[in-house]
Amino acid sequence: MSSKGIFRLLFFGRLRDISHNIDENQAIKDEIRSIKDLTSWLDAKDPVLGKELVKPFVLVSVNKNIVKNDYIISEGDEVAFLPPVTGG
Amino acid sequence: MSSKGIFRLLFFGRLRDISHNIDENQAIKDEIRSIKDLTSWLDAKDPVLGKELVKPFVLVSVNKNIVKNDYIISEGDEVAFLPPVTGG
Amino acid sequence: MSPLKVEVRIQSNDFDIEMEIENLRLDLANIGAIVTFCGLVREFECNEAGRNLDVLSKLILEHYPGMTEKCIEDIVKEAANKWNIEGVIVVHRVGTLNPNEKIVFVGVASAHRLEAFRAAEFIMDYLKVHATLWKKIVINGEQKWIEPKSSDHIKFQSWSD
Amino acid sequence: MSPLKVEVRIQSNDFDIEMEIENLRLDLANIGAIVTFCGLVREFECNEAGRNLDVLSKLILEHYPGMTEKCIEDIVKEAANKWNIEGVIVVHRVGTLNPNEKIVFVGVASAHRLEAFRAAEFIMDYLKVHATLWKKIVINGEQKWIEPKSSDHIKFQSWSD
Repeated sequence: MSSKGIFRLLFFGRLRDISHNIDENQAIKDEIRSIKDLTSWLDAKDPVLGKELVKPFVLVSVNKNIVKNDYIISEGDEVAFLPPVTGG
Repeated sequence: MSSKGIFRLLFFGRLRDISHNIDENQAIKDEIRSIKDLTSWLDAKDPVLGKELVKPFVLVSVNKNIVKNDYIISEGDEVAFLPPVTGG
Repeated sequence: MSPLKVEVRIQSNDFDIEMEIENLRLDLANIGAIVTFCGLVREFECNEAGRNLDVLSKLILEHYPGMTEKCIEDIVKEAANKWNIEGVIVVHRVGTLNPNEKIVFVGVASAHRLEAFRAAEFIMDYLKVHATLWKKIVINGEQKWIEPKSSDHIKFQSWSD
Repeated sequence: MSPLKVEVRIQSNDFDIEMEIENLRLDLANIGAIVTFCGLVREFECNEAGRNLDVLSKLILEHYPGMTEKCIEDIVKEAANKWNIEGVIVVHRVGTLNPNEKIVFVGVASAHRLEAFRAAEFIMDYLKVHATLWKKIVINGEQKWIEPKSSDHIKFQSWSD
């Protein structure tokens, strides 16, 4: 497993409550290159969390911009899983 | 000319500016029974004012309720000519 | 359903919107949304084509005491027949106002925002064409009564479409 | 046309609407209309069928610092592309709130009321479904994340119809 840099992994709302065992600093590696890879890796690590991440309306942002599943993570990126918002 | 009681005659907005020579207390008489009579009487007395009173959107109220031209004025009524409103 | 709370005031002095809202909320339960409208004296009066006329120096507002309040209360009741609203405050200033001063305030409290938005807009549209208030402007030392805007009448009509 | 004045603040403390409006009006010329929306913590949370659930004891609001402000600024810019508006202030509170406390404020200043009404409603609708804010309620000592309302998504969609 070759590390290709560290990225930050954040969870908000209900997702944060069930992701306390996931470290905020994660390494880019062969199994974690795209957002899709990251979701699969998290699902393998914690199926309860993994199930929540693929629910409808859960979005992923990188550096505070919404991205698609095929986004390739770079060193220093801030990746966040965002459950459906309920502001206002 | 037999007096059948006194009513109050008010003008608002632009109509007030051109009706200063009209007394606020007026007597109900044979020529002034309905609102229509009153308008005609005012027109005969002051054609400049009379012309303004029949312009579109000029309303007449009696005791603070909008009335039609055929309303018969009673003693003690408060009759008001209301030019188009411009509040807000 | 609780009865509608209505307050209508015609006054010459200014008002504080935070205080009006606190007043509106008093004794009302489970309010989720408050929509307010505040009208201000604009520095330029525009004609119907939208072109700026001269700079305004004063606005003079006149009302028909007793009738104006009644007109506005009727408008508020009509709004309450159309939408679920819990409370309404309308404050309209009269007398001489300078540019940038507040003229009118409408505050609507409701459980939900959609109804508060609709009711506030309806009350303002209705007030513009039905409340016995008259505006005179002072421009270059000359007084001139304002003509009603046809756009206000058209906008008001749209509520019954 | 003057550039749009935009202020977006996420804060835990309360706000004074009169002061927010004065702030909004500062440096803006020829404003004729200010429309504000203020959202409050309701004492009862209703389910989608509109039935009251238990009495709420607390509301906890969480945001994504930096991103939430950016989301709201984007919404305001989109509103300014649709309507002629001169200034917008949005204040959203986060942290722990009690029933009847203010949560959110939207103030829109414009020359004309129609544009201010539309823009304020649009910003609120958009904020409800697009700004990264999450609500948790505390009922009978238990915390529960609030589910998004399908009605909010439907109302938001109606702007593109």
